[in-house]
Amino acid sequence: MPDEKSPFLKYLREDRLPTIFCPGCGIGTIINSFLKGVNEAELDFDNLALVSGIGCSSRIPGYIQSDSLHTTHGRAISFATGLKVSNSDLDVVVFTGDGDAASIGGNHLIHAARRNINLTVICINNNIYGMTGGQISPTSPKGSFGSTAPYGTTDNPFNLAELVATAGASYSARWTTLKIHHVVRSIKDALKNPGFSFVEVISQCPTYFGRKNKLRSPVDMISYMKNNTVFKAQVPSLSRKELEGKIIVGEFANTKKPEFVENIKELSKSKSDSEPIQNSAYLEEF
Amino acid sequence: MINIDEDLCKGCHLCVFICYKNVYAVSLKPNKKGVLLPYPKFEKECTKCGDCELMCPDQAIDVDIETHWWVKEKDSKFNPNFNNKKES
Amino acid sequence: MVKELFIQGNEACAEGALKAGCRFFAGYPITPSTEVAETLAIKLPAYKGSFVQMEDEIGAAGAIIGGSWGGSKSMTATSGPGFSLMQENIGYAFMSETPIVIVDVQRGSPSTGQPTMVGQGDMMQARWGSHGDYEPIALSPSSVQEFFDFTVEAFNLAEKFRTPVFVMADEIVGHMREKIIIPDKIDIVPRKMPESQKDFLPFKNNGINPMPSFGEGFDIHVTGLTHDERGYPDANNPKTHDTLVRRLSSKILDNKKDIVSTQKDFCEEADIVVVSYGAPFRSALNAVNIARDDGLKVGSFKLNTPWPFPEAEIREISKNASHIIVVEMNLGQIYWEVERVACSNSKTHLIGKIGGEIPKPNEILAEIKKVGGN
Amino acid sequence: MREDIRIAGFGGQGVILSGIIVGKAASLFDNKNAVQTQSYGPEARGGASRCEVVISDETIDYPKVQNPDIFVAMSHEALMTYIDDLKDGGTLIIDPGTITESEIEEFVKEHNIKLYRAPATEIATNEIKLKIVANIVMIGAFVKITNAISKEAAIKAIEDSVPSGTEEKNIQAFEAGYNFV
Repeated sequence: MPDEKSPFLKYLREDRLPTIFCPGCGIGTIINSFLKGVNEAELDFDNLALVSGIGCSSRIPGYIQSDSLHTTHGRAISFATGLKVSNSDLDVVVFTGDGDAASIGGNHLIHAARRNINLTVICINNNIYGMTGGQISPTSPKGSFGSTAPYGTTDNPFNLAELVATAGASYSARWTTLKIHHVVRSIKDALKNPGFSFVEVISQCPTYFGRKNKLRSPVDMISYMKNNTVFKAQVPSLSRKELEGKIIVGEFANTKKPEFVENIKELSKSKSDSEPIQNSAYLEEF
Repeated sequence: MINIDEDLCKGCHLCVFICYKNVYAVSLKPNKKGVLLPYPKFEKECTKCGDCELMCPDQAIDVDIETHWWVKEKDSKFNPNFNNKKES
Repeated sequence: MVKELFIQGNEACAEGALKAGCRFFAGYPITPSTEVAETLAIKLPAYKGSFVQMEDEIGAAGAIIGGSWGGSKSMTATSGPGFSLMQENIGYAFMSETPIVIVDVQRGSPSTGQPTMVGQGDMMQARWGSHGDYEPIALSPSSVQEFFDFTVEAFNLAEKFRTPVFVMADEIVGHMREKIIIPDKIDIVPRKMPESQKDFLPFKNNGINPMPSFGEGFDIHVTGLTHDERGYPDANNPKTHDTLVRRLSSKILDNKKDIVSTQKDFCEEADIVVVSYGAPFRSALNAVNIARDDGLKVGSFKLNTPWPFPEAEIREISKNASHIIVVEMNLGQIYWEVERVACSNSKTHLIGKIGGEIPKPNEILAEIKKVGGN
Repeated sequence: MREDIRIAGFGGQGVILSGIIVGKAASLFDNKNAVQTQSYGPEARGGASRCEVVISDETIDYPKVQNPDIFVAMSHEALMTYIDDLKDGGTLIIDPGTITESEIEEFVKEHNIKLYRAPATEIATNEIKLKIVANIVMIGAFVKITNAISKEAAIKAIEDSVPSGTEEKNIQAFEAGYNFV
């Protein structure tokens, strides 16, 4: 009885389910939020191109019924840059994790933001390397434990949404998986924003982050999130001590700026009589 | 009506946590996959807000929403591709 | 209209790319390849194409793979250090069967080595640089005209076999200026869009598949993981992996006859054959001509395609030649391939010139006289 | 017949452009073969700059210049750096305004060098009133002295190579060099 199935299933490659994600992993929730966001942004589903790197979150495109490019570790944004420039009609979305985007792929991330290229990057930040077994990531909070930080990490974490905003993105926001409706709205806004858009979703990894940091079940993790989330607007009224260990959510950039691919198109128009030709590889002569 | 797909549910119980009406309860006996399935014990309390459906990481929950829910009502109007995906 | 130009090798490469249908270039500046990027930065907009200067070579390699799936013939150009950085994504391109062209204008190496001087130290990197089993195609031009011609050929081979193709040039060929003739019409291989979306298997186990671009409704999943015929990851299945990787190799090896290209001068009767590729061929040919004037039975054998390695051709040569001299600008890379194939019939010798200058004809002549002293 | 030509000076004199013009003239307009090469790297940015051209009726195999038949020196430093491998009996063209001749007297005598003087910088500064065209003046002198390329081909190559709008000035410079010798 098809009516009794989750409405999201019809956009997934159902023959590949269930997903490889652990029970209670936030990635599945973000898949739903994304599909809802696509719908609310009124995008043509067939026009989506999903790109990802390596890591748990990067498996998302493999489950969504859409053109998808599952690439190398950290490099998804550079593949997406080529894809978008080559065919600017596509709605290119990058799914990435904290390690993928901010560690090995940090350079691509800030440069894509600097260019303000019209990509939507959804970064599922679970503060840990899940696929390789719980090593600390560039966003692991100071003092948190991982398999490579058995005594607690002393590294300072990146503040991704702010980093990307500072690097020049025209849209940047952070939410948690618990704030699903905010995530949906942000994804919608990001998809509609004609520039580089970054949505960071703080997500739960009960298997590794949770187990190593005394938050054993998905529910433990998500209730921790619930109790430690602060809206960006509240920040000025709180003391430094009150803000310690808090997840600050909200929008960090939402502006209009010239967009990279549009500039390339303009250049092409000024030097020839048209925008770059699409699907030129299939032409028999030039 | 709330439906939980037993093949997809991995037993994380986020639905139980997120439901503000406490509709869900957890079964005491594991199913054949070893999962303690949630079930809508107090279904008459359900307001059909759909949060559990949206939250469920494994697309295992279907809340039968006739008017409020986004997919069933709206998609056919403004986004034909979205709706016809599976038929093509 | 046929065009005659007096230009640099790197500029000729860019002209070849445009003529072959390249409409997307992503790159990162590196001596001595930069003129390829500079020329395309000027010209691509007028050819309705796109140019992007990426943040690094890893990004450049990624971008052209993305560009290729976006429906454009895509290229990048680099030199040794950049080529090293690209290797991970080159492996991805092999695994995902993405047609791209990578031009490597080689310089003195290893490491940053000699940025403005010539070398051929990347030949084995082109063969084995990325991890795993794969069969690369590489072309080595030895003149400005060949740099143009081989770039066109590289795009055609890339499309024909759905695979990355390398143009392994060197600083001499990249920087010198010569006359080239650009014909009005050039044979190019267009990409094939699959006919029907229904039941289309983008990675079917039957040689070379047509390639859809993104946005055409094929819902194609492209991954660097071991994948089944649909493209879905199936990394824990030994049989899937075996079938896939063997197919990727055999689609090149089974078509070696169509790919391998060599140039033989006076090889039939030669007792000594000088084997070379790239710029050193010019010195080798000069030396061979002088030696022949002196009455020595010498021939020249040039590898237009160092990869796949022309084994059959070298073996054939070795049947007549008692000596094979390999001239290259490294301490022996292609030499060992020649040795492997020819050792049972001929004695092999290496002139491995490093330091940043191409071997002088005199040096090769001296070696010819030494091995064939009587 | 193969002719190996070397042109050298200091950075900014347009030495490379001179070589390109000579190569272009030979290959595109004189129907010969030509290969032009040059020095790159720190050496090419300031200090001595060097450009070499091989011209031949036949296919050119070895592309580099080993022992030039003709050496055009536009600065003293370049002259002293690159004179050593000039062929015995070869042609040397110098810009006397930039060169201390006494330092090469011995070499010229010993190797039987045909020495020519073309005051390109002086002609460019005084006659054309444009110092930067000294290299083109030098090409004029070079063509007249060596006949390595034809005058017509040289003019076409200059027109094809210099920035548009400056053709006239450059041809004037070429003629001045050509007529001086």
